[in-house]
Amino acid sequence: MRYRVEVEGRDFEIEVDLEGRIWLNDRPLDVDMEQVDGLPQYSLLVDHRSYETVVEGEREGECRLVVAGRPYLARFLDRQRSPAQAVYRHRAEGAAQVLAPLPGLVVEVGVEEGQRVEEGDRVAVLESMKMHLELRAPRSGIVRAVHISPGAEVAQGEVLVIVTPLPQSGGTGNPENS
Amino acid sequence: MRYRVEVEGRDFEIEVDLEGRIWLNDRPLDVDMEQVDGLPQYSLLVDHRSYETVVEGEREGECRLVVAGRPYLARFLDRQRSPAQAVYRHRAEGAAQVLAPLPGLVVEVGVEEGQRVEEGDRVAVLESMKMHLELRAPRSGIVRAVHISPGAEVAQGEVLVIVTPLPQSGGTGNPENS
Amino acid sequence: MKIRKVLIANRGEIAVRVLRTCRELGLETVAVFSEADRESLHVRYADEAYCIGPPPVQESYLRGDRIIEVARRAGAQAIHPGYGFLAESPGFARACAEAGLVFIGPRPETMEQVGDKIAARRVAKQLRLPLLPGTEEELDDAGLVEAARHIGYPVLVKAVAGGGGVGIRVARSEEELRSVIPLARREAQAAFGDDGLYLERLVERARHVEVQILADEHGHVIHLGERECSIQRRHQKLIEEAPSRALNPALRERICEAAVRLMKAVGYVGAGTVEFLLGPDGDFYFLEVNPRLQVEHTVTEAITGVDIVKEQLRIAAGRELGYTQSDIRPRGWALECRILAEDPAHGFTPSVGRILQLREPGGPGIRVDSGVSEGMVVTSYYDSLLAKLIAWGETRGVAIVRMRRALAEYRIVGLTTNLDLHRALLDSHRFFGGQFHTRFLEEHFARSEPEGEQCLAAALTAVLLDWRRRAGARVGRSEPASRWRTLGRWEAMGGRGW
Amino acid sequence: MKIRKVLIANRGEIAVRVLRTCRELGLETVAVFSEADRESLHVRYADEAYCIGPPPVQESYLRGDRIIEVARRAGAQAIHPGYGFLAESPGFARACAEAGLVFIGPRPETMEQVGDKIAARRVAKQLRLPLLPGTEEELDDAGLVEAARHIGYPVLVKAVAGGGGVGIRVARSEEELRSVIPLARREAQAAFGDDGLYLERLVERARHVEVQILADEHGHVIHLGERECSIQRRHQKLIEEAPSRALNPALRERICEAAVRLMKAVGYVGAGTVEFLLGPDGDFYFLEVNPRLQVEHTVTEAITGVDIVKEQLRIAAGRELGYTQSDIRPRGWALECRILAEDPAHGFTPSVGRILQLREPGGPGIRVDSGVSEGMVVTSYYDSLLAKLIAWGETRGVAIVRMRRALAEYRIVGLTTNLDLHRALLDSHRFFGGQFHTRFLEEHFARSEPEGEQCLAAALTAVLLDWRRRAGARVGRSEPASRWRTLGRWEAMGGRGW
Repeated sequence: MRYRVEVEGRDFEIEVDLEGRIWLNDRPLDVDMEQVDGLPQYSLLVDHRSYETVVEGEREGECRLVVAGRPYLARFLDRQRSPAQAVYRHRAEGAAQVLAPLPGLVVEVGVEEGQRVEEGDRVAVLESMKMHLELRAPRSGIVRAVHISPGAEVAQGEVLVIVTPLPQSGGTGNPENS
Repeated sequence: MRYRVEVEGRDFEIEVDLEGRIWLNDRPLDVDMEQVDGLPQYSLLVDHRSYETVVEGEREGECRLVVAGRPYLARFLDRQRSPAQAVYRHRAEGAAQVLAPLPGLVVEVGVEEGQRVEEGDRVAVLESMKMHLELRAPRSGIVRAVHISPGAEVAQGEVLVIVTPLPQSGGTGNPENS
Repeated sequence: MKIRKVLIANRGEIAVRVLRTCRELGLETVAVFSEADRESLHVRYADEAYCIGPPPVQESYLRGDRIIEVARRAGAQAIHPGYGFLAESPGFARACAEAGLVFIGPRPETMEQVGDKIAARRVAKQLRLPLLPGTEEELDDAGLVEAARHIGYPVLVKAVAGGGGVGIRVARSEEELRSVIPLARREAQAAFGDDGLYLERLVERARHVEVQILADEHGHVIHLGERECSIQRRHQKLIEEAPSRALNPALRERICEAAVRLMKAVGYVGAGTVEFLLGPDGDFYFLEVNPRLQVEHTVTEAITGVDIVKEQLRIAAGRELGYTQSDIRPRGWALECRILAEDPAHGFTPSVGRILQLREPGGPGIRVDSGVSEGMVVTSYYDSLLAKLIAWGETRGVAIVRMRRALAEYRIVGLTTNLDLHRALLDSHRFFGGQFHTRFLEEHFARSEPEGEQCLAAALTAVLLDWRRRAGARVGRSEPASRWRTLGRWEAMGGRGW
Repeated sequence: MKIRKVLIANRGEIAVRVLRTCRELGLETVAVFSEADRESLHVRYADEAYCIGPPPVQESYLRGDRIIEVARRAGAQAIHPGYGFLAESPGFARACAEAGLVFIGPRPETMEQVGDKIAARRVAKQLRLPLLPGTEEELDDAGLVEAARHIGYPVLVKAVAGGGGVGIRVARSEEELRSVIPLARREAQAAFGDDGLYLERLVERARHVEVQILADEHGHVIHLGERECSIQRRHQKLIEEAPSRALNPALRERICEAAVRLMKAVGYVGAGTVEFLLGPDGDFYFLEVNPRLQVEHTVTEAITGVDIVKEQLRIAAGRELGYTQSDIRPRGWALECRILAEDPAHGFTPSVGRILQLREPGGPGIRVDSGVSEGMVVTSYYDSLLAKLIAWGETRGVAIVRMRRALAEYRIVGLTTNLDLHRALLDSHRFFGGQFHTRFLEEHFARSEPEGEQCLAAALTAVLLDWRRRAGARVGRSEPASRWRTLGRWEAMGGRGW
């Protein structure tokens, strides 16, 4: 199986055969990867060079890792090789959600249902850890739902506002799969 | 519910009512127990005195704990109050499942579908961490289903065998709610 | 008063820090906690613990009345406020005294005198301590604008009742000053309940140097040398060290003498810090007094061997200092990195969540003061300080390489932290050379450079994980039993025996 | 030779210890590991790692040939043997030299001279160091029995090639000696490949004091003061401290001078230790030389600030010592507790299994040198040392209360350890008073007393767990989401983004 992966601007062509042997850019590479401490943490010996990698998260075509304490993002350039396809849900209709990036208190709501917004418009302000966070519209369109009001406590990841595209903007080409 | 527990030569009579209020030797005690760090570790506030207890193991009628780093053994003097009962889930109709307490390899299956078993009969042997675990029938009755065969790998909590009561044994009174 | 039981009116790493010394001294301890902190380390560490209210600080850690009630009920003789929260509240200190409790900190009158930054400047002026040009009294908006003309731009707008770098703003022109004043007043009111402001001339590329003071009731005042805290982000300290590379022995002598003189003049009792600004010209200026234990007291402990919390407790009990000035013989160099749950790559936004894995560094010269444990949830109610990492070495160079080594060992999985920012800072040649100032971070911040080899390791991990999943699906192989499965099964294994 | 890359021929905490200093010095590192150690900390810590064989030490960590082959292949210039394994093997040191590798330790000839305990006694005698009555040459069984008549009972039977307290036996009568000799020979043969024995008069209730030496190639020999290691079980050290309470300044001077004189006489190069016995009468006797880094070197580091591993590396690189004798100014007191995976309540039997939870202590004055991490499996192939806990304080009293505090913080779940034994020892008045000797543990061992309050806490936990399960079954309530469930689900959360 052949992979193309990009990490921090560097491209790697990695091939793994049925026995698990590995080639990097068509040169054989001695790789031993071992899960350690029963955690999503791996000890890698690459031609005997030792690395400790921690997998922090995966989503479509991407894998977020920490190597020697530094965060790295690995992107599968061949989308088909993405580890998480099955789980991620595309919204075919192009609707975009504003999620709470942190748990916090809603101190301001700047939009109403049915209102038109431009990408980047402020839709709400959240107070968290004594900081005010501005949440902005992820796309231009119509506000379809506002699930919050000032004073509400929200959990991390909670859907606060949903924006759908205007008919004309939604009709052109494929929706982005972001 | 009234418990008699002995720890390191000291006896305690502990009563817990339906609301979770607690009496020690018939005197009310203010106890707040909270699981911490998602581990089998508890923060106890007993009349505001703070203790950290770690449960290291349980078996019939006994619980091995560490308090402030020192090992303690708590023994339930009334055997009926043993914590291990809880492992088996009784169904309303009286059917009982034998679950895999650990992930492991099935090395022996001692029963067949339709066979009659007595409570405590050996139904299977599981190998896990180089230990052989005997799984016994949680009740007398008829083996309704055998989901495993020797050599199978099973996950923790997987249902291995189901036993239903004989018509006569299921008819007497309410099933215990333990 | 004989102190046998101490209530710690704080949470997080500083509560654990104080609890540790109390335990070493054989004192009984009482923790207080908000509903969000039931599982916290300090609750589990103390001998007793009492819930004092819901998560918001106004309803819990700032509720002095409830805390005093708990202290009485638990039979504590003294209250240690840590830093932040009630540590600089003269009202709380008075209420403690009225309730017959020892407040472990300076006298309320002293706190008032030095807590009002203008009043503190006035004392310093009387003592002929060097001061930055600034306002000498509380002024209204127009007065501030007028004063700024005499001080000269740029100016810093600061809260009279402020502290800890909160709410400081820069104005580089009269126009900017006019727009900043109302915002600054609102912030000051919100943070300190007092909208008074004062101005101070902004010195660009200055260094922040402070002197640790210990003073007992018997008139003994000593200093434990200086700390430098120039590595800041948004006026919040990030890396501190002791001693300071910016001082030569003569300047050190003068600054420390000035600090002792000031604290003697205000009749200070307890542990406290006098903060100075060091201009690029080598002149120093009095900034303010912090009448409390500071986050960065640990670097002073590392080079002097003195347990500052222990001295606070001795002083509060009315005893004499355990040291004279000549007993203080600093040795080597120490650095502290504040490990914060925040994302430096995205404007230092706070990060919350559960700590899935925690592995703290160890070995020679390393001290970790942590307020968290593995599995714990970091909430958004309180500040983002997870832990402090302190490295000691015989020289500054050794302390730096140890700190780098320890940062590389640190593992916090589940939250975004500033560990990588610390790595980048410690790796920088300018930091190593000691050539930095309070805006160093803003001017030189960089995420550490990606390393080619580490990129490959990341790529291989991602690829092999994917390949193994596919291979596992194909040939029925699976990863070996993982620990959380082990743990999960563990709880249900009642019947297994051991 | 310029050393840029170092192979560490060891495992566990000492491999990590050496790796830490190498990283601080910017040296590249190579780890070797047996098949049982693939996941170990030292493998993950090093820059490179090579498997050298199956789990048994004879097939891996004692395979000097394979280790040298790895060093050549990896391009290392030097090999650090740690302690144990190949650390005292002159043959391995020679093989390193023949392969053009620097062996980080004394010269092979020195190792032979001091490794043969009878030869070492001979040197000491020439230097007029005080010696216990004992045998002066290798003797057959009859010769030993004859010699014992002159020495006087009780006698200790020791291996000529021995070390680390292995294989020492006591004989209190001629009959006992006759029965012990064949056993001791077999043990010595098995452990050291040499069945030679020697006898030494047993001093009852003696104390064990040793002097840390550093010596470079240029003839500089200094000492870093003494350590006391009297708390032992089965002749294995359990708690060490520096300095020793048994020495007054005059006696300290004499012992340290004797140690330096001996090491100069044998032309010692590297870090090494000279061990002495201190009789109840206050006399001291030379015991042996340990030509290597010792487990307990950390307490000396804590009071002197010297990184002994760094000095080893400097010496091996042919450089001069970084210190003269007058630079060494010990400060305060340090203790070390060896945290072992063994059950003191059942004859110190080793304990194996997975570490389900690990929480190490921290805060002021605490150092942890650990060889394990959470989730790791402790096997029965190697020794039971999990970690070393070191506490420093300005005085012995402070070091002890800190150690107690740190022991109370330590959590190791999943294995039986000797943490509770350490607690009991540190709590004992006799330990506090410094009144102990090498048989203290055997005479005064006690598990810490159960506390009534803790018994109640244990009872309540057991009861509430049971009650909640029943209540949960009844009312459909369940425990809050646990961490391992969080972790479990975490892996599958690919689609959630972050």
